[in-house]
Amino acid sequence: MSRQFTKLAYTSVDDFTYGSCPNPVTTKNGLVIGGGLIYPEVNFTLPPMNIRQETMPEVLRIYKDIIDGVLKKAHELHAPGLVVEFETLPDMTEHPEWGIEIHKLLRDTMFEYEAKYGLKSAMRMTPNDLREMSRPPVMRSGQYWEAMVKTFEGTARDGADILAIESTGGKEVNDEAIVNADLRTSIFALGCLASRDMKWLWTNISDIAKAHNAISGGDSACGFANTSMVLAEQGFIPKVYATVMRTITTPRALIAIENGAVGPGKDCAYENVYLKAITGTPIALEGKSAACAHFSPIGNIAASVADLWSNESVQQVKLLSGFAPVVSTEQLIYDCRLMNTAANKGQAKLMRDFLVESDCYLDPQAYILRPEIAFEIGNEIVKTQDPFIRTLNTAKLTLEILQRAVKNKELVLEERELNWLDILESQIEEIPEDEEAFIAEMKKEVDTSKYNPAEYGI
Amino acid sequence: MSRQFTKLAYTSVDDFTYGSCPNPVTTKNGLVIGGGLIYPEVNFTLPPMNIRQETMPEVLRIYKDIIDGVLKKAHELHAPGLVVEFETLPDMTEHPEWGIEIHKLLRDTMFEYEAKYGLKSAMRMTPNDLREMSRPPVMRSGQYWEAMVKTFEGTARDGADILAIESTGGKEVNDEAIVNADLRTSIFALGCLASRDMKWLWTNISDIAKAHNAISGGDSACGFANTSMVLAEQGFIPKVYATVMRTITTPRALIAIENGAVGPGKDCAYENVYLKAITGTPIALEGKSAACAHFSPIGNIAASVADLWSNESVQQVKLLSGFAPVVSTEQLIYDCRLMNTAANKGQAKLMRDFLVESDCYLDPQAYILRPEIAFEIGNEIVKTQDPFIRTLNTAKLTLEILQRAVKNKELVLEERELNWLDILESQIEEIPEDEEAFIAEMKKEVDTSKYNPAEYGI
Amino acid sequence: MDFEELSLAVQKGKAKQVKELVNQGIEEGISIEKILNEGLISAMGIVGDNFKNNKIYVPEMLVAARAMSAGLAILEPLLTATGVKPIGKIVIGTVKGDLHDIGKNLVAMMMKGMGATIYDLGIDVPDIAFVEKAEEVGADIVCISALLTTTMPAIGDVIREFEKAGVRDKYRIMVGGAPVNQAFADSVGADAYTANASDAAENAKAFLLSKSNK
Amino acid sequence: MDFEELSLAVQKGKAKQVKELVNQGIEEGISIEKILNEGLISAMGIVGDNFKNNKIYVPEMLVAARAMSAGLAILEPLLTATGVKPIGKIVIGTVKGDLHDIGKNLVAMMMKGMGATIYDLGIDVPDIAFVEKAEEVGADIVCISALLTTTMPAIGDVIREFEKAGVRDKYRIMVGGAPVNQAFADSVGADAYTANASDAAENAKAFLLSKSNK
Ligand SMILES: [Zn+2]
Ligand SMILES: [Zn+2]
Ligand SMILES: [Zn+2]
Repeated sequence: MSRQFTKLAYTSVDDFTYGSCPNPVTTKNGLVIGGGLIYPEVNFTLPPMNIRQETMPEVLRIYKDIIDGVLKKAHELHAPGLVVEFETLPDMTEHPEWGIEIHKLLRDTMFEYEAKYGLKSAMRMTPNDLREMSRPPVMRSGQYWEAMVKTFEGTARDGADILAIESTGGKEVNDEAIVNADLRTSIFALGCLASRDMKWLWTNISDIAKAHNAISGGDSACGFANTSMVLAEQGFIPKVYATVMRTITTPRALIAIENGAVGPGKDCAYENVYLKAITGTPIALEGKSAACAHFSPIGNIAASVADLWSNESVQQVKLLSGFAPVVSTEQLIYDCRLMNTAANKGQAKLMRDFLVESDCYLDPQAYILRPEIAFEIGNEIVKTQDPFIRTLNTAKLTLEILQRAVKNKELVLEERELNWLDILESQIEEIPEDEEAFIAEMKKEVDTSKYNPAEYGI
Repeated sequence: MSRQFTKLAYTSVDDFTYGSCPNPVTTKNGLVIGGGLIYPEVNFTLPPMNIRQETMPEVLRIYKDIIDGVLKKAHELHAPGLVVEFETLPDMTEHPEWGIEIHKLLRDTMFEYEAKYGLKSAMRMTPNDLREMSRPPVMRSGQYWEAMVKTFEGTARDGADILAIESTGGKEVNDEAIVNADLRTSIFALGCLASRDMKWLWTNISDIAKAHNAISGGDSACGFANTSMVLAEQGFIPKVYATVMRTITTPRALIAIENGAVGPGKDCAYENVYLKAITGTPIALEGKSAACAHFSPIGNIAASVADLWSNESVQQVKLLSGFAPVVSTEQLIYDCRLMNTAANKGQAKLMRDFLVESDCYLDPQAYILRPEIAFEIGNEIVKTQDPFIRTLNTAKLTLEILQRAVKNKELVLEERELNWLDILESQIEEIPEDEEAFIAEMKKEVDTSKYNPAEYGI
Repeated sequence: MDFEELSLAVQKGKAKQVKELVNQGIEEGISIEKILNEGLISAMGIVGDNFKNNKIYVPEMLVAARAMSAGLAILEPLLTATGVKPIGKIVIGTVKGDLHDIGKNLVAMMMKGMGATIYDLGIDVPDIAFVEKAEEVGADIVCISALLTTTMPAIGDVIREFEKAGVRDKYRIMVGGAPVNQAFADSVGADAYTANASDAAENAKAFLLSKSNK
Repeated sequence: MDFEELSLAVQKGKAKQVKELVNQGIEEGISIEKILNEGLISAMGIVGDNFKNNKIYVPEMLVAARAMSAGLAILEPLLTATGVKPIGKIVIGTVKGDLHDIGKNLVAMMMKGMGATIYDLGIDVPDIAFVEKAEEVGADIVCISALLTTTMPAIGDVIREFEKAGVRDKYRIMVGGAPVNQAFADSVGADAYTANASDAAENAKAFLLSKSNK
């Protein structure tokens, strides 16, 4: 049964801080995420190599080396808890037995450290979304979907605590929209296509979670908003477009929670800030300590209301001190330790405000993550239950907020950015509020060799 | 003329915080270190490769790539200032023309970014100490010393702002002492040998600085205390030995300041905490954001009274986001931005206390860096002007402080660590307070093929 | 003909106006090559510079590129008829197993903007397809892209296919993508690695110009 | 003879008592080999285990190693006389240009503790010196250490000297040091890479035992 959100989970923005939330999540071994402490979440991947049946022994050895290094460092640094994310690479989901084997190796080692040292940890299992490998994508059937289901089921059976994904519904349409900074098409991709996919997808994921006593975690619009953030950071597309992309992924993500997800939301989903305000579920986020994975203008503010603090991903490469995943582990633990120290002294709000104010006036993508702004956007979203209208109105409100910030001199934007505020506004001002009409218009505009409307039920 | 320190530079431990100090240092282009803001200090090095005349074009290209990436990121992230450290590799000091050429390339690029974007930066020039390459080391003459002088002079002429070094006087005796956790021999190495070398070395470095309008910065006992910290982190030697090594490097380091150094002290010199308390000079330090260079148990507390925040070193290797020096640059900038935000809100002491308390009870090496403890050790040191007595008494006081912390349950140590507190105490209880007598004893004990007493005037 | 007017129309992405002006130039008997070089390619040069100097973003470049393409579509049949060759032919694609195309598309767009003829194989391209297309069209340059560390080794596999076919030295092979670097490019025997799309286009243009000057 | 007493004396680093007990055992006519294996080497095995299990530190190991050496000094002439060979001969050193010896010394100490004869070339060792010493003593294993990224390539140079001398396959070449990893070891053709001193000693011991069983 779907849940509905008609008001925010919080009544005061002062309570909206890191490490705690109204609806914490407890793992089977008692790790309470959002219960008062922020925990490190470590993610890692292979160095450059081919993944084939014959390289699997090498792959397994590398993952064993990684997890041993990560857990040993966490134990040595007295981490009160740890979340480990295993994000598969495409080959490992296409061959579910590989992903399942790697996951078991990781999870079993985590069980060993818990038994031996009392280090409480949880595994976030994130198969990638292979459905986009069909061109146009086949969303609800076929070999790729079946491989994903097998991966979710096998790993949940073997002890995965939290199920997550970076789903790609609508991405096949949005990829070209990103490089064109085409907000109208992005609204179609997120509000009409992705939203329909999320309901179907997360009903299924949540069913798998329930069947195996795992936690239905959350999704990320990584391929939409993070790709935009990275391209903006590289100077390819406007920052204000990336900023709107960040906020308009929220209605899509909310559908996961409406259909069974309970958190913690995934690290690269900065839209988690709005989701936490609306639903009170715990969230993972990434910022300065994920610079190993991507650069960003939101290094500190991203931590301000996080319940898990992540490095996003790093390869098993050697740095002067040791392997990069262990470096990330140490850095995340120190970040969390500092924030927990402040929280234990009753100063979580003050630390949150330091984190917010250090970034929020320097970049529109940081400005939009301010707690007060999160509440403003969250309140706009819960005014209606229609994903398309939520998406459209969030876009309009975001542009309005940015214009207001510039006018109030809270934000200084380059001239080309100011031009794009106007361009983006004009792109969407003629979008009809009737979704059917909008879909009819977009069906004429978007190349149907890129996507199949029937896969989204339109 | 030598300076003397008979009392601390601070009267209140509440004023002892990051980003400010009683005697800030101003570079020629107006960067005020210790004047209210903490700045990032970025250090980097080559990936694995041979350095020969024929590879110099490649070396120069790599350094150019590094500095361009670092400065571009600093500009994009609105860093209010930046210190860049160029630490030579042995070949670059042995061939001074190479180090001088690399430095000029780096410094000129920094000048370009200042002219083009207003990014104020300063160069810390750190030739390595080649004198240990003679066996036993030749400290005051010869080809290695001459190469070091040429490197200092050439780079100071070309605009190096701050001159620094990780000097190795006494290291030839201390290396074996470290693996044996032989505190008695370490006191001889630091209090009797290194101290005599420091006076001579820093008089010379300060003269070169004065002649070229550069800043005589400071030294680091990296090869003594950081090597100990790393070996302790690896489980090779006792943490309590590494803790005492940290504190007893202070009297040696103080001699640099007595003989012309004005700061900022070098990043890997955690003894800077005591130096700042005593002299009021600004300091660089490294911690969690130097995990790329080495792991440590002092990731947050190291920042608590720093004026520059460093990554220690990282190679030009590719991470998922970009090159590692740029990753470090982004992380350091965010760390500094957070700390400066708190300071700008009048909350520097509160943030300092968060940083201190997050680490100080978890490891003896962190405990000993507490501001109150720094004042206690600093006050002990200024009771006398004799480097040997300062070193010996600092060792005794440190062991006493650790015993007290264990007794007061402020620190929990493993049984083997507790055993070593007793062992270390017994190692030094019979050291005579008369330096001549101690030197006579040690001359009989220490293998004279390892060191030449005449090189230290004993 | 006002080349300034044509150039500005390209820069502003006014495809309709570009087509009108190109047709007008043809009617006036202006050299086809001159319309191409001083109107279309010159405009894309300005667009590229504006991007490099942080005055515009990729979307503005794409809009300009589409306008240029509209004009180019009119000119190409006439160029072929008069025997005027493009600056060069470039085959480009993302390796097998890799679905990323944003960076590859940027490179293709910038190389097209400098006057090269682009054969875009798309994403998830089988190793041998690079060889077949290069041979089919008589390419000058082959660009191979990978965005994942796990698909990056496939770049080497593609290069080995060129070697196995005995045609490696017929082509300049350029590589790129997020996990790729100079050391990797060297290790697989690529001719060039560049860190971004602008550098890739400049690198290709320099090569093509020096090739045509032989 | 009480081997337990001798073992404990080694473990506690009581060199004087070790010498006394070894001499006593010799006088009692105990097998030299038995004194070595069940008294000295067995003790160092316990010491190594205590280190691995975080019960003691390297200094305690070094003190024990010195006590063992004191006993070994008495036994070695007698071992030679009776034709008992050590478990193996190992040449070890830090490459040219590198002055770091802490890690190398730890490896040497642990390998000595398992009964091997160690030829320690020290630091800053010329490439050819590794070959000369290995040939001179008829080594089983050559251990090459580098602590700097800039001196690490010298490991490959040393291995090439063995190849040039045509004696590469006579020796098992093990490499290590802070910047070294498995991929680098593979790239220079080393036989083994280990991440720490304990693993190096275990790796060497396994090899030497399997070699002696042939
Ligand atoms: Zn992601
Ligand atoms: Zn250092
Ligand atoms: Zn340093």
